[in-house]
Amino acid sequence: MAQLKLVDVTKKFGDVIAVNKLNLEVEKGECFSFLGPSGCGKTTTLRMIAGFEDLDEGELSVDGKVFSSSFKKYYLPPEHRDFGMVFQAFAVWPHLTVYDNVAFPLQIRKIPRHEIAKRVKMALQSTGLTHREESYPGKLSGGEQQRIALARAIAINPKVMLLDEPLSNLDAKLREEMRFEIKDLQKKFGFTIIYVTHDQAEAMALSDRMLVMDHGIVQQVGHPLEIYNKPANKFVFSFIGLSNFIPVNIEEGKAVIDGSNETASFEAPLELGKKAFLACRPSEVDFVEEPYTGANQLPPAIRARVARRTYLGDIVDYKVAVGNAEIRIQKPRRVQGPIEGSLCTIRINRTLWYPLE
Amino acid sequence: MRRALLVLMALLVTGIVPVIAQPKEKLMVYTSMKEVLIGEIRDAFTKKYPNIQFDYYSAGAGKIMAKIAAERQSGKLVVDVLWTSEIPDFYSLKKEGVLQRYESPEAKYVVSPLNDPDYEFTPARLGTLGITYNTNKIKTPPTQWSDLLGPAYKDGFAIANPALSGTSMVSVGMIANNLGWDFIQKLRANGAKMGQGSGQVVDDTAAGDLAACIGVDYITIDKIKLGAPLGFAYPKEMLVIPSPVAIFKGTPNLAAAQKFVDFLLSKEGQTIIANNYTLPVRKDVPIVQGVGLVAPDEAVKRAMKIDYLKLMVEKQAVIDKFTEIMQKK
Amino acid sequence: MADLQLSAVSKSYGTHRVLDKITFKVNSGECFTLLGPSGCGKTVILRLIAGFESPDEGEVSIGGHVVATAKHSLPPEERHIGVVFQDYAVWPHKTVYENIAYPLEIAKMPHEQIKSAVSDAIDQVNLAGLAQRYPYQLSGGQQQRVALARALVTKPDVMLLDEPLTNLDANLREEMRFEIKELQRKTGTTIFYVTHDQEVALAISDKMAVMDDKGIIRQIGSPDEVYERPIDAFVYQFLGIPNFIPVAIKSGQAFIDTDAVQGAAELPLQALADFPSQRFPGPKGKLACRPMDVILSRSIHPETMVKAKIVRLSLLGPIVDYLLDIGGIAIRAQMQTEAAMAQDLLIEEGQECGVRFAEPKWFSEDGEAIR
Amino acid sequence: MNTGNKLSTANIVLLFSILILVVIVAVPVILIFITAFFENGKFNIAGIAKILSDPDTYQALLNSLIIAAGTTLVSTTVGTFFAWLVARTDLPLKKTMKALFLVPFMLPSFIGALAWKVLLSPRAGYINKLLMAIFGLSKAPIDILTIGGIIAIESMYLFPFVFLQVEGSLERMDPTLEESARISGANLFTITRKITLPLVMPSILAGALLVALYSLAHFGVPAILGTEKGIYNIPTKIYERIYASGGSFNAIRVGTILSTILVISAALILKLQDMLLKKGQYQIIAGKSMRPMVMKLRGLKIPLLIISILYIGITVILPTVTIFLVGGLKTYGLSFELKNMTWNNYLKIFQWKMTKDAIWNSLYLSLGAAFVTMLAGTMISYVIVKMKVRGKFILQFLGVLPFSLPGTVIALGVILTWSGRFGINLYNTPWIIFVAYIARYMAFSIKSNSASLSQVSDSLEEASRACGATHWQSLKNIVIPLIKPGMISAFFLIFLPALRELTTSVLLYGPTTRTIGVAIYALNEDGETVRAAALASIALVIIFAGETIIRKFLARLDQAKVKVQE
Repeated sequence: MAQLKLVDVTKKFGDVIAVNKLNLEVEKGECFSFLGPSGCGKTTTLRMIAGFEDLDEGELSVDGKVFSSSFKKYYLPPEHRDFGMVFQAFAVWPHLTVYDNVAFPLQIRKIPRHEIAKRVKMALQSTGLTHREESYPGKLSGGEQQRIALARAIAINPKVMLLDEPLSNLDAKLREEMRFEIKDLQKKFGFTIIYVTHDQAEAMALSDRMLVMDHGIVQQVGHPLEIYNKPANKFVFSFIGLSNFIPVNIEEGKAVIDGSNETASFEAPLELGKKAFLACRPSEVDFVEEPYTGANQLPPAIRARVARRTYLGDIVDYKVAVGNAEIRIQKPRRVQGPIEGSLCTIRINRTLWYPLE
Repeated sequence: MRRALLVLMALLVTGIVPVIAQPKEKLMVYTSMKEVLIGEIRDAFTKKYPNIQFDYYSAGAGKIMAKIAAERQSGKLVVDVLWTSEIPDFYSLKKEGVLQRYESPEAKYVVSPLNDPDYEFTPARLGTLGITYNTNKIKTPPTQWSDLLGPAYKDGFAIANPALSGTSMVSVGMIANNLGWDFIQKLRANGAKMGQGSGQVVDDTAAGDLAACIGVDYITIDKIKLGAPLGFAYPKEMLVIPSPVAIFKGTPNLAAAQKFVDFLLSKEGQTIIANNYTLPVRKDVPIVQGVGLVAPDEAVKRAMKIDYLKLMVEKQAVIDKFTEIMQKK
Repeated sequence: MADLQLSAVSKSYGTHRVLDKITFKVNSGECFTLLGPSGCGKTVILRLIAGFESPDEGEVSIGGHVVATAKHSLPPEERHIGVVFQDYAVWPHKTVYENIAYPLEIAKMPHEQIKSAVSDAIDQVNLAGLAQRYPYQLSGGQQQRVALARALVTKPDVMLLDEPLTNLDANLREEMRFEIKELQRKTGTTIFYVTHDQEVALAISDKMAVMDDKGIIRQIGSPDEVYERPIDAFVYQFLGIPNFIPVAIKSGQAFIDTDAVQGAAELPLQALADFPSQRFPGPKGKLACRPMDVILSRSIHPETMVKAKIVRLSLLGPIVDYLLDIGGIAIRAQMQTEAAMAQDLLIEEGQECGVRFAEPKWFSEDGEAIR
Repeated sequence: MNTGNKLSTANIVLLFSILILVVIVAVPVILIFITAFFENGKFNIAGIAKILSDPDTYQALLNSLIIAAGTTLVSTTVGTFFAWLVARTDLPLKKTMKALFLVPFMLPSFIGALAWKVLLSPRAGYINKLLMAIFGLSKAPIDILTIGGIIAIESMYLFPFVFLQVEGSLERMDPTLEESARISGANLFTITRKITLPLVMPSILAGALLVALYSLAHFGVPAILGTEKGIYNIPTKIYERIYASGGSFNAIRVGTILSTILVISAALILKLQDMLLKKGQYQIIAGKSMRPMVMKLRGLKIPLLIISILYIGITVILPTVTIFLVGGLKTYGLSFELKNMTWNNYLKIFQWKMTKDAIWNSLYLSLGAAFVTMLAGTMISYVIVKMKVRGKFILQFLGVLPFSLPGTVIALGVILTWSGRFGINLYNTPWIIFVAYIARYMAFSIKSNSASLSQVSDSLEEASRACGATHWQSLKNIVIPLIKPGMISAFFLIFLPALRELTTSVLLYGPTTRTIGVAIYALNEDGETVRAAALASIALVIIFAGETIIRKFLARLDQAKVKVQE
């Protein structure tokens, strides 16, 4: 049985439908991310799970127990849901010490004092804050404040942990470090994570499964690799990493890049129509050294001109022109690539096809 | 923005410049007479002498003297003419030699219980104080001072603060002199208290906050005329306090000041005073009848006696003693 | 277009000496980046060049003219420079047009000329159609373009850019850096660019200087010079994710330094043909290798590889990131996702694999590069 | 941004700014201390001891402290409660109520006191009379002429200081701070107690500080309600001493010593606040804007709304109506029947020289002072916020000094400075009030202008310099246009309080330079109650009209500002 279950969950703000008929099941112990651009409804969904927003339609249940339901006209306030939650702006209480911050939810639950001390110690230890017990949050760095928030959330030993862009306010290095820490904490305590973010790398690095959302509608649910490899649509493809959308003309299942005089062609799926996009990642294009034959190789080798070559350290970034299309290519610097302005031959190793809107 | 600034600047200039610009003839009178009285005198005086810019400052005598003292301290005297009822101040000022001798041609008509032989000040009004009572609370008008010790006046009688009001200061001196401090002690024992200014005690009486007070004639009668539930009565021994007028020595506006003193003592000036329900200092000016006022010469006859020179010396002591009695629990 | 030169420029705030005898030269038409950690004094240098600060010692010259010495400093308005700030600094009370026209108005250019110059500049930064907008109606990227156009419109001798992309989001940053480069190519302006972001610096510079947190310039060179031939460990670690492995040299061979890493196995770093053992000043040093240069293999060939354990594998979209354990040392490795999948290298956590270091860099114990 | 050692514009501006503050602020304050502590060049400890051991002075100090403490306590409680009600509950008509709670700000407290005296003086008060008639009481049930009365009336009109601060901080507070408590399992009541209140404590204290400083040095209400019964606080004591003792210099000296006590008390209050805030300086403002949680009042909704409306009705409408009615009485003491009413008093206000003068004086003095103070404040703030020059800490110190200086103290300092001691004698001229207003409101102006200047990032000005504009051109074209809204709001922040000012001008007015406040006070003191009320009514009309126009105007500016800053 799924631990967290959402059935036809819908939320409106005035005329705007923030979340539209969302159905979802999250398994116990899973790390599940909501990924999408800002305003896509992911935070609203999280706030409905937390209980800060009521549902307009649908039902939400945890471990089979209904928490919110428009059918049964039932709503359990957030303070009775026993979730842990971490907010983007840390939301640690500046007037309480680190210890008191973490102890607060336990005090509310009227847990005996010695038990509180034990659990706070454990939570602080897990988050590496033991030496900060008596400090006030204002004196600590952003990363440490976010750790307080984490410690506070795990102190109650929640079954489900809700994280709302918890790393957005941290700098890049810390962000990278913290996402692994969160993952480690999960491994240690075994809670279920619902993680909201707009950063695809973060979502992919953390998640067992993830959900990509746009305009309040679920675009795709699945394992990160699955989503990376088989994006359900153009939006998911473009949101998940750097992307090339190459306009092609199709005739009888043969696709040729728009404006190019190539004789070589791609095999296109039949249902696309006359014009479509060929999508590929910059890392999925190779420079090939074999002589250009123009014959029907598969995948075809294509002639291109290097419009720009930018050295980025580990990676070299190329922009090559083919017909009316510009294609970004990224290769590790150890890969010998052509110089700017030269002609080259490329091969697109993996292609995805999307209709013209 | 720029236009708003211009308008502002214009306002500033028009506002402040007239105050600092010096017209040819100017006159500044400090007086304890109330706005109704001094306002009317100013109108008449300005009409007669349109070239004199007449300004006045009307406040309690205490404040006026404070202001004058501060002005003298700062070395820049604004006041030209002083007209209050706090006679000891005039003696003090005279003693300090800051008053200008001026024998007005009108001075010979003046009747008053007090006269300065050196003409450094001249009485310009005979102020009287009687018992102002609230007609809702006091049904039988008082006829003598001892009536105030009766139960009708219990916790309901007040005398204005002598530190603020000159008439009150002199009145307290007179009562202490004629009826004794004992009487004031007894008043206090009957719940009498010290009020604010001489106008406010009358207002408080009208409002019913007080049953009665020692009230200045014209202030009280003015309010009776406006319909206030007040009565006004004189005991046999009357409080008659001349209000002298004096010119300060060294004033740059001597001519205008003299014209003002002349006007004040003239039949015209005294008529305005009399019409405002107070007593003129001239016999040839009739008083308003039917409001309870007594004629000037009778008032002078019935007036309590006082030695102003002594009062000048004892002024602060009198104020202090009175205050002490009145604030006793 | 002009060159720019700083000679022995020093600057102190109170007793704190921020800059000590800084000297460098930017050639005419060059895009020169000053890269350094925040607080290292790089912005002070830019402000000295702009004229917002004056040097305590040394001199600054633009196009051969001395603009600042300790004694005399030309005010910024007389230096004919363009400045683009981190926070855009577009004037909120002026439209796009008014913002860009302002420097020309100050220069008392005739009205008609201003009009055409501004519309050229607007086209150049791809803001056509937005001339009458106010800054609050623009996105961050568009505001930054206004700032660029405003700085460019007077055809300044030198353009100074102070972290202009820091406040933009990642996608826009990646787009704008190409645009700035493009703009420089079109206009040929000399650019002095200050940043703490090594990716931007590498992407746009003709030449770059790397500054450390004490305000000392460690290395000046073209991006690939600096990246491929770092002068010391600081420059190396500042330009990307570093992996350092302590090494001990025994009889001309390099081993993982077991003294430095507790519990490390004594593993020989084999098959490092170009190992410069003779040039090492002492018995110890460091091997450095970028994550992308850590080559993984499912099968372990002991003669060419060391053994490693996969501690963590994270998929980051186009890149797969591995955390490896080599004899107790944590090492990061990265591969392009496609390559990893094609070569079946999405190795499960906990598994062992073989590791080879491609193009390693060597540093002495105190961090100097050994080449 | 200096360019060598010549006398640059920067240095000129700095010197000029220091000069203004020294002349306007520093010299008067120093003179007060000198006068208080030195007599004929000798340290005068005996004189001080004598004055301080005088039971009158001692009592006045005690009263000042009791009144300030009481007022602070009551205002803070009332202000915090209403702020919470408006910001954190589902009270109906919240927007309207928020606006209404700020209305008592407009009503000058001494006019309020005047009205309440008319309503609640022990025997004559209309309400007292009514209550006595209804319940057949022999004694008045409420006596407003007491310390309690003074506290009640001051609190009525000062609580918006707290309300504004607390409401603002509740509104800007990051809602996730409360949400995280909720998810921790706390209910709204616990959250309010343990999280919300402690977090807004700095704002509560800031508001309380304003009230305490204001009340400590407040003249109007104690003067109207207290002096009659011999209840003096320090400002009224200073006033009484100076006017009762014939204005000798000795009285001024007594005044300076009492002023010194006021300054020390104010400094202690500031210090206390500082200590209380020391560990509580935290940022609670959110980046993202979200709706804060709202407590459902349920059954209490309507009763609380009614209480709020009643509160406004009682504190604002009742006294205002009373003042207007009393102003229409033929003479004080009559009942409010049509036959007793007249327009005469209102007409007289525009005929009498004193009242005409007063209205005119107040208008141009407040306009002029606001204008000059705004400009000077802008310049000084510019030096403080934007310029890198040595010695600006002097400006910072001098600029905030008047903030803690009671109006009475400023008045005395101004008398000492501008009565010819330094060759300029402004005594008895409007200029002395003008100078005092500038001193008194400079801190407002600097605060407001500094706030708007610090929002103008340095790079905006530097960008202009880099574009070829000189320092002056940059100021004119970039900085001034950007801080214009701040300047204008500084102007009004000064103009409105100056228009109804009493505490300072009551010690400074001359024969022809009464302000509206002084005129109302003098009329009241002279027993011209109905005329005082009539003038007060007209003052209220002017103030309300001014406030309304300004609010509209500022709202428009605010919109423009939002546009500019978004």
